[in-house]
Amino acid sequence: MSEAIKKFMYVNRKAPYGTVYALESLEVVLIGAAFDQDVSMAFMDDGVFQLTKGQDTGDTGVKNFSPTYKALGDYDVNKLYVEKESLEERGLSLDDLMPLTYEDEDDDWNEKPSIKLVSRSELTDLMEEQDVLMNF
Amino acid sequence: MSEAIKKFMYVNRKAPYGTVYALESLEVVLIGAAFDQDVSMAFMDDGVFQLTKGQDTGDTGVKNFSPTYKALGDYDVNKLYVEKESLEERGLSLDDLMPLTYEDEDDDWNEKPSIKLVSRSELTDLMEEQDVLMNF
Amino acid sequence: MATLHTVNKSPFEKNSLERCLSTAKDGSTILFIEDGVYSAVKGTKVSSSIEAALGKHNVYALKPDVTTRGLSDNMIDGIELVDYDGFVDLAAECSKVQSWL
Amino acid sequence: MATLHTVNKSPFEKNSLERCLSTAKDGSTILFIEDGVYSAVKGTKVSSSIEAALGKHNVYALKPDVTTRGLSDNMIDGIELVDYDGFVDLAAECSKVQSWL
Amino acid sequence: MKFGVVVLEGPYTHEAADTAYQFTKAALEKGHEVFRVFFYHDGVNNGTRLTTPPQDDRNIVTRWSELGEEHGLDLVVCVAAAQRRGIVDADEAKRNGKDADNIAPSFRISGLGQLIEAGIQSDRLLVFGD
Amino acid sequence: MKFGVVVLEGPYTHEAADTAYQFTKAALEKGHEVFRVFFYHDGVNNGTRLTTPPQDDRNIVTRWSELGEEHGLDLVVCVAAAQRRGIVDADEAKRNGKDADNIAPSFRISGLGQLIEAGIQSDRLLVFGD
Repeated sequence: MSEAIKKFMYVNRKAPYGTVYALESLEVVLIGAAFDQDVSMAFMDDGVFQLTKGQDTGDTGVKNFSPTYKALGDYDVNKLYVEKESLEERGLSLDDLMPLTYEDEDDDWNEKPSIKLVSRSELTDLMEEQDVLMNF
Repeated sequence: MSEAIKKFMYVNRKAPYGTVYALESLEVVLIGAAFDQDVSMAFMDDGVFQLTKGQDTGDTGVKNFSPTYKALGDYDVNKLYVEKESLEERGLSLDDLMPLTYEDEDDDWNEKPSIKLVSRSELTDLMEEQDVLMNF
Repeated sequence: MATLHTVNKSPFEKNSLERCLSTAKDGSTILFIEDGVYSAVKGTKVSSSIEAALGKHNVYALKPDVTTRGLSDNMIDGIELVDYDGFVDLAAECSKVQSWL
Repeated sequence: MATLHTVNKSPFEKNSLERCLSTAKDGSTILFIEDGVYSAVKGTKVSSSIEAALGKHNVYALKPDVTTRGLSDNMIDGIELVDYDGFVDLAAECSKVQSWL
Repeated sequence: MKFGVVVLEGPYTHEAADTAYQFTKAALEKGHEVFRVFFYHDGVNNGTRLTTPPQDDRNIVTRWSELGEEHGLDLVVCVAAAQRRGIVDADEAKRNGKDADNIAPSFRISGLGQLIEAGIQSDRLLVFGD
Repeated sequence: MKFGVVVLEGPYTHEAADTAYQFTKAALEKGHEVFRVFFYHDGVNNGTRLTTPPQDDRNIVTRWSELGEEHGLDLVVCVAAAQRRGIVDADEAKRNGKDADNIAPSFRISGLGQLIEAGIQSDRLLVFGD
């Protein structure tokens, strides 16, 4: 396509497992990675629960899709904005989240963290910069 | 059936139209009226919006099911408990609700109001008395 | 151009309104649709937050959803009612749409 | 016999927990299932209300839903974990079930 | 003890469909009776045989069918809710002029009276929904 | 102006399916272009021809089909979401060994790339959901 690159943000506000929104949102992000756009993900409100480490679905029988977040770096999806206030209200800190990383091709393929902690007002500014907001 | 009569309460906590819960709940109540049980309905939280008067769905094209509440009296469903606190939090009073009535066969078929305003603690006591709670 | 924020949840049941108000930039447009129109009812436990928002945002409610719920006479002053045509106009005028699902 | 109250909604998103706590009689049993288990996480903005409830109610969380969400180490002390068998036992022991949908 | 189970949400969409299944299975395995599982609202979508979930995920519909088969469980889909959502058996297809049906094995379509009856006959009624 | 519309909830169940329809119709009648309506999550359930709603209610599926027919509107059902929920066309039925299909007229089944493309090609993308 000849269009300019658009800034896409996937806005995740829902907890995983209770409803399918989180899982099917992630499927969109993976497919979307094949398109040459400027992609980021926002995790706010209960969306931050999508990234907790140690998810183990053995006893519920539902599909554990948390490993897929670890693959995002390989798909060049490496801007995962997590809202600080949402984490704090939920008794969580960065240590409770999966350590997600990517290899930075502009910096000799050094491994860097994909999760960027941002304040509510920083996230608001980031949302304003986007061309397209995909809400899930 | 030879079983003793059970006390059934339909617990309505959801607003109408936004989701189908209210409409399909009402369908259960109408069918349930054919069974010889002790039936009541509770309207609490956003469930109180189910009873507002003047509902007019012409512009959305959705089905206006509010007239059906007026028919409940004819089906001997005449205990509609509306929680005061829920009404007040939503800026509503009894005057904002449809005037629902039934004819009391034990009192010379006098017309009486079906809606009974109750406090949160009275409603709690009523819920405790039930045998079956149908949650919608 | 500002963002159009749509809220389709009851403020008494879910956190969408609160979240929208704490995030929307001054000067942006807010449209209540579906159960979101309950946010526009006067004299409720959340109406003061809406009245405060009126000074910072352009606030609309989808008229078909208001009349469907029998709430036409209960609206907070200063909230403009629009029909589906008006919704389309708002979406076109704003730079993008944030749906607070 | 007391009523079993089940809560399956996140307390950060919906009003179900708040409503359950303001309605459940002292001595009744509360079970968190599905996204309701987020109510059982320690150090959150709602955890003090749960800690207060522990003095009045028997509070449980469905273990499979806790482990699924990776929260086993984040539980408030005093909340007992049960599996589906335990859920069945609670439903059988209580007089009826109120689902705070 | 005799349980009645009501399912109000569709498969995969909401965990209620999973919890209802796991509860029902656990109750049966503990020797309790499950008088009926009644599918209402979007719960009727648990009863279509046309799903093909990803191979690394559970098959919710098949799981219900097998549990029904194994325990002679009464899996009832509400006819009114099913008509709104397009869940039909051969009779319903004929009656409503449809050229196909999609009901899954072990499920049957019936009226709302079956829900009331479950409330009357069961010692405990549990509602799983959104 | 070119709009893209995303529908995440099923018919009757959630008003989002109604609002999305009314928005799309109004946009078309005002002379705007609607690049695509993409049905995802339970939104795929808008695309089954097997529904029989009560006669005094709107027919949501037929309404979409007619709007699609009238305006040459591209109504796309996500294949992955459709497989989980049992929405199939003839090809999908064959591919997955199903003995029936249920897709409604004017709808087509395709991949998630169609959603991304709608985001890229449309001037405004609107998401209707729960």
